[in-house]
Amino acid sequence: MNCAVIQFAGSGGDGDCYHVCKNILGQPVEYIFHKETFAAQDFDLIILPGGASHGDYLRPGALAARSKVIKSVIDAANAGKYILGIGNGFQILLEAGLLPGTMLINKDLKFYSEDIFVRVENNATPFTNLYKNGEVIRLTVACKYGNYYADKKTMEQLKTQNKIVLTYCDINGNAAEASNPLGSMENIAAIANQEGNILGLMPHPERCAEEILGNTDGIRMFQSILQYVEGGKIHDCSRRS
Amino acid sequence: MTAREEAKKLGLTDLEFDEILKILGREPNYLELSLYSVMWSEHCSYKNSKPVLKRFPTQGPQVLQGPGENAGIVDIGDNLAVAMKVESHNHPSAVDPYQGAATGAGGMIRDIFTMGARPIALLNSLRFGCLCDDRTQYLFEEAVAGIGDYGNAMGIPTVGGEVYFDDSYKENPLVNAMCVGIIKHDKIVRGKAAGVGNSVMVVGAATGRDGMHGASFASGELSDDNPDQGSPMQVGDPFKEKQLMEACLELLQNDWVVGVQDMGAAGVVSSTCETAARAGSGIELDVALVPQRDKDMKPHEIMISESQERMLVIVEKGHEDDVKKIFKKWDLDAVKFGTVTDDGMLRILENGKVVGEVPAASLAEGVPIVKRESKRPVYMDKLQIDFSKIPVTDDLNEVLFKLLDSPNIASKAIVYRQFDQTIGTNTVVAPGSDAAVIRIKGTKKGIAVSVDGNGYYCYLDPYEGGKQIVAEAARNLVVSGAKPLALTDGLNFGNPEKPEVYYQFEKCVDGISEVSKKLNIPVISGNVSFYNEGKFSAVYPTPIVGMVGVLDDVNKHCTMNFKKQGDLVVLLGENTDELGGSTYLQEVLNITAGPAPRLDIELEKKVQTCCLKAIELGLVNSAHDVVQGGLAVALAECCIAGNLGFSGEIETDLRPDTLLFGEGQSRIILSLPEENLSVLNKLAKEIGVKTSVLGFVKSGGLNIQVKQKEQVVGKIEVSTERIAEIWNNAIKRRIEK
Amino acid sequence: MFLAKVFTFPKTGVLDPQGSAIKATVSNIGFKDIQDIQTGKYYEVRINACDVAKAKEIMKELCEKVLVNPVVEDYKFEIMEV
Amino acid sequence: MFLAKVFTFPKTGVLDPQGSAIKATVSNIGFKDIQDIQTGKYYEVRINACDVAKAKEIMKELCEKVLVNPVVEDYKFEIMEV
Ligand SMILES: Nc1ncnc2c1ncn2[C@@H]1O[C@H](COP(=O)(O)OP(=O)(O)O)[C@@H](O)[C@H]1O
Ligand SMILES: [Mg+2]
Repeated sequence: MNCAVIQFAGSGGDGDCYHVCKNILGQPVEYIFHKETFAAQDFDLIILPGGASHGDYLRPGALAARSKVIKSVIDAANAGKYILGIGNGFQILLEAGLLPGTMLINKDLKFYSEDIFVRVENNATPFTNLYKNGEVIRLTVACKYGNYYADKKTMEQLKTQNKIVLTYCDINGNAAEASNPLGSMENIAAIANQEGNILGLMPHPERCAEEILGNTDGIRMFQSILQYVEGGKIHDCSRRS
Repeated sequence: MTAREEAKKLGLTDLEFDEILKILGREPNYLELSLYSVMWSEHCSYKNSKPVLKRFPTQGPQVLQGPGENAGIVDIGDNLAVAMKVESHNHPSAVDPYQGAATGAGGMIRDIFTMGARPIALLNSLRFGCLCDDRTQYLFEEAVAGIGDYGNAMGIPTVGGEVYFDDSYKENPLVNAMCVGIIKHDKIVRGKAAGVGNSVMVVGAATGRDGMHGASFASGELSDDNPDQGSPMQVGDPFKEKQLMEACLELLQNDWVVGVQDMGAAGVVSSTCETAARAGSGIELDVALVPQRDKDMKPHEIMISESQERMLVIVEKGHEDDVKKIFKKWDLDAVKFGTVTDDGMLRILENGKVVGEVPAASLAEGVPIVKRESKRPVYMDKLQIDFSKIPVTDDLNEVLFKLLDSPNIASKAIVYRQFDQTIGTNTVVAPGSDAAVIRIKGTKKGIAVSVDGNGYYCYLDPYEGGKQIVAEAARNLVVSGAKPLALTDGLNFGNPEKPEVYYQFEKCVDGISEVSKKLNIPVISGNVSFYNEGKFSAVYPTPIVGMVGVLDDVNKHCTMNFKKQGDLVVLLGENTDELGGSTYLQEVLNITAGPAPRLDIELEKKVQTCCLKAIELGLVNSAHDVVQGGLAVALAECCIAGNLGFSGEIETDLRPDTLLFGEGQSRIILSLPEENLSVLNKLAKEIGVKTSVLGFVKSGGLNIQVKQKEQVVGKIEVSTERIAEIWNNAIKRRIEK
Repeated sequence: MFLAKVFTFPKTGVLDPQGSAIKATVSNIGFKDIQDIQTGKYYEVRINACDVAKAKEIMKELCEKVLVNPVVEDYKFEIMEV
Repeated sequence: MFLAKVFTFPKTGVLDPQGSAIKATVSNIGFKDIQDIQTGKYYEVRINACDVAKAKEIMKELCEKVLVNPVVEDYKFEIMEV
């Protein structure tokens, strides 16, 4: 699986995604700088990493979504390539119009960095096929604008088309206000586009991919994509480092 | 106005003005005077502290760079090294806590990547007044947000820190930031302007009138009529700094880079004269070539502006375009504005015309050292009382609740939750245990880092307090499984012109030096901040120590939380008859009294050796040191962190409150499987440390029975749920309106 | 040269977490007469354009393409020659 | 009831990193005629007050105590009866 990690101006999580693809997943991976373009056929998976592109100025992801490289990302999306936006990467996808809705500031107006639980709502996606539906996993969030918002119509669509992929929950899988510290609508943690080849999620699976870091729940997301791309080949690589 | 009068207005003394006349052999012009005034301010020159700082041990086989550079560097093996430094931003944070704290973090980060190191962790040390005060709540929340937003946007995890609240900091909060970076031995860059004819460039942000005279501002007391507050506050631009960091780290891969220096306090002038002085060279520069943000800036304004996110870069002649190319990639300017010369002068031109000329070394190193008077404060003797007269509180549960509810002991999660702790995917132990542990990718190694201070102990007894903070920082690393290597200090004191304050300063430095020498943990960098005063008195003397240690196998790290029911809980070290300086006395009984707990360095060394060895041998499941709140609080913290309980009977000669809440030093609580006890005891015996079994880990609650001669003389019986609730919400409860 | 002053504010019905939080705080600290606070953004943009009509056109495009988040924000601007 | 519209903007000489970053992006994507962008905040505040003078007084206090950071920001407001 050929992976690309986009480096937007000010991206901070680019190295983390690169590390997971290369050293944990063992796949070829390249950085693509935001001033460059790329050809859709060169990659299977394109990751928009977390961090604070352009210092989160204007709105998180807003300025990065106007970078030169975005045109290539859109082309790749249209060509059916898998696009994964994590944290700030999710915000960029929203600002670029590749996913619907927007992110507001967290409900308590503060940056929020902690491990949280999410429930897998839809495992029939390229990104989640190694999880069980209803499974509760632990992931790390770290963001100030993770309060997902969409208008009524969009929300209806997301629901009827089953595009809500992960939701915040408590350790037993129950939705509760206390387990949604960011305040996002319908407890949304991750959504996919209609075609299903683009996923945006607020938590950071790349930070939960190694035993030494105390959590391997996130690696299965990357393995899911690998399995989808390469068909049936799954390796348990979470123990490698 | 005569030059002498002007000098006085700029804060230079008569003696200093005479020295300038001697150096120049003529009267300085206004520009030249401005340069001396900022460079000879306490903040830049250390004129009050230099002789005392010489007492620090700064050498050791592990030290690759000691004090004197932008940051200190210590070897961690495998051709890798760690760069680190602490810096204060106290006065700006009192004026605008958000921007003050943010730019403090920003300046600190620049010091690290200036050395060629990639920043991998941030820490901070904060002091505020009592949380019952509205302004304090504002300062606290804004400073935390400022540090968070800056570090978070930079993509550097904040992995540790400390926060204390005490009235002494009400008007003058303390905001210290610490940054840790990683570097290969052969990539270390120094701040030197060597090689005649080489080019001097300014890179990064344009220069504006921000923070004019900020260095002098930091060198005087805060007052309502401070004229410097009229100049614009520095505003941090973490996005630009992130670009600057990436550009610099890319630049520093090239061997035609001669030197790099952060433009922090006193911007252009400090960076040029310091790099020239280190290399024994001179620099000729033209201020008109410096990119400017504001209109009609005067030469002295350009020279002393403190605009953030700028660096000085010295490269071999002919490589200017290579520099520009790298910086252009990151959307930053790089402009040549000067040349290295061999005449030792800092020559300043404006559009080709000389407007000022002074020996570079005289600015950087020529300040007349001030010898300060030192006098033992009388309060120290007044604060000794007879503890036997204080009745033992009956309800020990209630005391424990009160202690856990003290903002100084309670969980600081509400603070560190606002910091990205895990970006970089290296954080093995995040904030919440004794020290943070960070793995070093590509090796089996890890490092542990901690920052510690105790202004209250230092107030009661500056020397013992100084000793204690080094011991505590080291202990925090050791309980995490790391061997301490080196420290960086941040020395926050009041007005050094007051003999009592100077005494506190000297004695704290002596205490730090003593333990640092004996434990072989040299001082490799640091910062001094004086003039931290409120209207009526100075802040508590508040030195802080940031320390780094190494774990050869990061998998063997240890944390404080109890892990398994049935594990034995063992105390390393001994309970002592010390109640002075305890949080129990101060916050529960409202008695401010010493003496602060004594530190026996030999004992401390043994306790640490034993603990480290036990962790390395894999004998223990948890380790936690006993500090504020004493044994009972330490046990409670192990229970809360592990969501487990503890049950034990402790036989003692001490008063039950002294046993439970006294803050005697050199104690560590371990939990371990019963079958490992004999090996631990043998180890402890060899090293010469006492061990005692306190009880065992169970579910549900914390039960301690204190016995004297088989008689129960006091007990604690509380549920883990209840104490966790108190401890978790103490700060939140106070700031939520 | 023209100066445009742009205000953005939350669309009707859209949550304004910042506004609600500020409102709650000010009520607690004694501002009893504050009924409601809404937060938005304010921009001052300087534009080179031959006339007001052109400046307006540029500003409209700038708002729609960059400054405003159409999912949650409405906006207004005023233009003056300077 | 009165409606106050409050704008804050950076004090003269104070850096506006956000404005510069937005300006850089819009130049990159082809807005050649945008000379400068400054960013500020905008608030709409509804106040119960007997008259304009009282409303003004409340607003001044609110701005100085809560909405505005006087170290780096200046502000203006307009009040109208609604
Ligand atoms: N308290 C101290 N202990 C050890 N070294 C110190 C101390 N204070 C300052 N130094 C050293 O003196 C040098 C100058 O410090 P400082 O002026 O704070 O740096 P900067 O120029 O980055 O602000 C640094 O190398 C620093 O490590
Ligand atoms: Mg500790």
